Amino acid sequence: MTDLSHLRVDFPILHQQVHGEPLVYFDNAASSQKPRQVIAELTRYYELDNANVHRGLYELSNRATDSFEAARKKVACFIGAGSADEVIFTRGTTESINLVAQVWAAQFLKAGDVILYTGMEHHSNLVPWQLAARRTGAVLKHIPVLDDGTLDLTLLDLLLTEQAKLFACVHVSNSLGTINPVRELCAKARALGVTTLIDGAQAAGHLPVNVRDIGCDFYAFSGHKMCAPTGIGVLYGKAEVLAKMEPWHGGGEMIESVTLEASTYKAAPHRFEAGTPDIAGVIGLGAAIDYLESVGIEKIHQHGQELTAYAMQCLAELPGIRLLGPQGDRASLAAFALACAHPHDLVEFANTHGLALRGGHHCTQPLMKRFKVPGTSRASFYFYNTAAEVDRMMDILHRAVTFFS
Amino acid sequence: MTDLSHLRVDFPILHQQVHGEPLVYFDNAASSQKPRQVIAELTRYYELDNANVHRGLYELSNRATDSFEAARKKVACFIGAGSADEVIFTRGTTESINLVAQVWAAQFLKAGDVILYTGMEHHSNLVPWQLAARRTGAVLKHIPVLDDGTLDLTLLDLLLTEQAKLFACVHVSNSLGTINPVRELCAKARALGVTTLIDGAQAAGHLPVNVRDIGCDFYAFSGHKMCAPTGIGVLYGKAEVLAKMEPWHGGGEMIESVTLEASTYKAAPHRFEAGTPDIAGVIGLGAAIDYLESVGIEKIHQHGQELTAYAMQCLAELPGIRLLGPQGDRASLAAFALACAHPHDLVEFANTHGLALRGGHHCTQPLMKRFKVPGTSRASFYFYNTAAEVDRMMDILHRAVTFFS
Amino acid sequence: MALSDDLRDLYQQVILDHSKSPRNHGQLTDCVHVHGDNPTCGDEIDMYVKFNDEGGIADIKFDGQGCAISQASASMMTIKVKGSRRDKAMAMLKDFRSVVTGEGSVQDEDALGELILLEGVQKFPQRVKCAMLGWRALEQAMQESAKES
Amino acid sequence: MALSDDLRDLYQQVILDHSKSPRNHGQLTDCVHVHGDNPTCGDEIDMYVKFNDEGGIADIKFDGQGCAISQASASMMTIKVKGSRRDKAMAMLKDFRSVVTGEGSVQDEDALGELILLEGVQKFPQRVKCAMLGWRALEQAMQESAKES
Ligand SMILES: Cc1ncc(COP(=O)(O)O)c(C=O)c1O
Ligand SMILES: Cc1ncc(COP(=O)(O)O)c(C=O)c1O
Repeated sequence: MTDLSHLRVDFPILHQQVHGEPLVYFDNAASSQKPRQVIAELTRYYELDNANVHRGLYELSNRATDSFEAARKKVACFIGAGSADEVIFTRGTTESINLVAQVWAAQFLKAGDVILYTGMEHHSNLVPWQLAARRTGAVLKHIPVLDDGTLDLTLLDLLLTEQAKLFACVHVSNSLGTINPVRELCAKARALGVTTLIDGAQAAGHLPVNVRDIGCDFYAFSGHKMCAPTGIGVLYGKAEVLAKMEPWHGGGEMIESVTLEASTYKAAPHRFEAGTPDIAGVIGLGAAIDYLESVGIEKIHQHGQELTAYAMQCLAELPGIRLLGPQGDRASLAAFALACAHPHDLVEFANTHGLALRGGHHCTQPLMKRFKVPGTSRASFYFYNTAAEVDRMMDILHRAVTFFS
Repeated sequence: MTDLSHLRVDFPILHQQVHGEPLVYFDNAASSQKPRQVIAELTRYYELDNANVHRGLYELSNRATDSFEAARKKVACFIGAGSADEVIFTRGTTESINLVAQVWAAQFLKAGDVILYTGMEHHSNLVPWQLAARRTGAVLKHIPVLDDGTLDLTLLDLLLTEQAKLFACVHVSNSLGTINPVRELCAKARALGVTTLIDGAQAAGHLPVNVRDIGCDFYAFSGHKMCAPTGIGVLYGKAEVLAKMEPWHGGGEMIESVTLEASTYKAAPHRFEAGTPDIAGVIGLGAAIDYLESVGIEKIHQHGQELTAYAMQCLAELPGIRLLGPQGDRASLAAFALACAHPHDLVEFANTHGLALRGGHHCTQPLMKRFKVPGTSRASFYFYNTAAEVDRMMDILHRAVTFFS
Repeated sequence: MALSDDLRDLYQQVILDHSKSPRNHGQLTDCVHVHGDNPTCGDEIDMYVKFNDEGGIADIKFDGQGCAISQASASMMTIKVKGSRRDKAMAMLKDFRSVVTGEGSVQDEDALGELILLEGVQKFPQRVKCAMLGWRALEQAMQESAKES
Repeated sequence: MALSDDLRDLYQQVILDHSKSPRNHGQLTDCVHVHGDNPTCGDEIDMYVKFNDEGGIADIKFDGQGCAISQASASMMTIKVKGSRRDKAMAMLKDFRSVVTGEGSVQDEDALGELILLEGVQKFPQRVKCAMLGWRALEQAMQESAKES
């Protein structure tokens, strides 16, 4: 199995005891840990370069602006964007999607238009569209999820039609681990003139992402799930699409000229970045990308697949377990329900042994209803996790089964 | 003069040479520097506690959630809010104002209603209302600025009437240093049933702020201007007002229940905080407040006033200088125009001597037009600045006058 | 290892037993029906309460899904409040809240009976809302019946 | 101290002189008028250009406010381009951009004359847009005149 355990020295947080036992952090789908390289870059920035960007003519501001815009270029490279101008900084996936669901939807959706999403979307890729539908009179439809945790593509021709003006789809499901065929879906959408938004929260930093290869109009992701600081994320938007969009927030940095009555605005990406940005967050995201690229995204992906395959195989032996999501190609998480214990009880038990699992609906309530479970327990991995940690998890879960039975 | 120079050891960034001379950082109104206590708290958080908040049942997530919500209480205390539920975390002042200009305005403004602001607003408190006016048909009016840099309150009775549904006003002007009588203005607005928003970007962390004493409905400010990390800010909203407001962004954390068709939402503040928040930013803001309170806001304010008075007195002796803003009670910044040099040339000159000044319109283009200047040069101070630094500035400015004359 | 002991306290046999075989489980008709949920966890409860003319609790059943704590708490509660006068039920609600939060003082410990076993929740503040789920639904049902009459 | 030397280079006497007494300052009527600005700085320029029948620059004046670099650059530019053929002016624009950015090679240094003095801008990348402000306005004016004819 691909072994990346030598990288654990880069993650100070992993080397602690929780309730007297070594921490096993298996909640990476909620948020990843940060390597010392990223933490050090934040410190370096605040101790040496900190200043507001874009408007200064002095040394610190020039340095801050250079690092800030260099990070934008790194992001563009990282996701294969055509240009750094296609990279808009946001707080995270949720804000990225809301930007599109507010600005783009208000301009281009009208009553009766269809917004198509899927039955496995995160609340962050559902609720913004529900709000947009309420404002515009657009109609919501969704592609259902099959029992094996993949999309029911037999219904695609029926649902993805010219009436659909927007198609929003998660790249990797945070509740099932499904990797959706976004390239094929976007190709079909594009042929019909349907605008596409891909929620890449669980994909970026976990598997190779190339937005031009995927062919989407928008791609959203969060830094905090890929080794970057909290509070920073990205909306990629295709240049032609961004060029047609009205401003979102008004304020400093996004204007060209302002009078007391009216204003004119810059072009993308600055048009969509009103106010002082999260400068340290952006620079930290750049450092995280440097780190991930030094490890290698392909290697990270391979490690995740192998570790998950191993975990799935171990978990399958637990009495009364039901594993959710597809069997074959999948992302690095395992979600399950145990007959003897509700997820909350299980997660509470795990915590007393230093194991961090997540239990609940994982912000996918409709999916929980679909699978008729009140919630699931989820172990989600990143490259610093090891097979030995999976073994520890299994030991703890076996004890939990005894405890609750 | 109040001397707080012993605090300079807390600010690593200040102890560096720029172009061979010691850095003098006088661009605090754009962004403040960060004490090692705040930087250390970020590191501590990432090295020990980092996890997503609110949804975990394990140790790290509990710790992160506790620190996160403790910071909300600190903010509430810091600004005298009635409850922590009145504190919404945003990216900064700009996002805070846009939240109100989108949600509140969409619900409560109709065509013909007046939005009243002032002639000294930052673009961030102008453009959002211009966009809101375009959407709702509301009409924009403003209170003009007098030659001495104060508001022309003789026009108040004419402008602040029942027709005005919203009054937006800057607490402390970033271009003039004016401290507006927000308490009196809000009292008058309240008597007429006019909703009030105060832009506190330059006030919070610089002078004592008590939102209940001010009596405003909304108060917006940025962490990065008061020793906190970049990317975090606050919108205070009065409980009764927030209770009537629709959600803003849709996504995780802000929902109660979600189906594939519709959703219900939590109450404030979580209703307005969709998605993973900037957890480290919030905790860093808490640490910044701890730091500022250990110094004492009263003392910070007094130091600022004294240092500014000294700077104004020195500056007045420069040949061909024009000082902007009020003479008496004012905030800790000095803005001026020199006959012999355009602000950009002056700031460029200053930079070669390690002095960080800002030159330009300071995101207040209408105010520059009002005073018939293309822009100004601005020195803005914080408690770690000293009279000796002002002396260095004067030395450099005198040399600049010689150079450009 | 202290936390493991706390965990054992939290999940005592009686509690696990109630959660696996909840008493008064099911639905009632012609009653006040309240749906309660825990948005963060996805726990849900449906509480069905029949009040008598004095506002006392004539019959009560519940339904739904949730963790052991919420199920056991609701199950034990129904046993204790069935047949209680309104003020008595209100007092128990107040006392029970003190038991699980550790805040305030318990007035009548005897009335709570085995509900006292849920004291272990104090060590797990995140679970207070689980323990209170059924009680909050009952409280709401009592409020609604008061409004109607 | 190297930067102080660079600064002296940037603000040579000739440059300061042009910025204080800009040549061809003022307005023209019956001409192509372009307004240019530097949103970040607040610098503004109004460029007035009269074209002859072949698209050459018959007369040019400018107006506005800005830093020494933008004013001097515009002033020097008007002297050099006045009376130029269209292709010549275009070539100078390209060469001048190379001079201030340090990117690309200068084809005809002689044509630029004292504009070469603005080479010092290379050391101050933030000021490139100042040096180019007038030139961008001229470029736009040429484009508009091309469209019209
Ligand atoms: C008075 C005033 N309002 C609003 C802002 C905008 O703050 P931010 O850029 O942090 O959103 C600033 C700072 O630039 C300011 O000085
Ligand atoms: C698939 C998916 N989409 C969206 C989100 C929302 O991301 P964030 O909370 O960082 O905005 C998440 C993570 O919670 C996710 O897993």
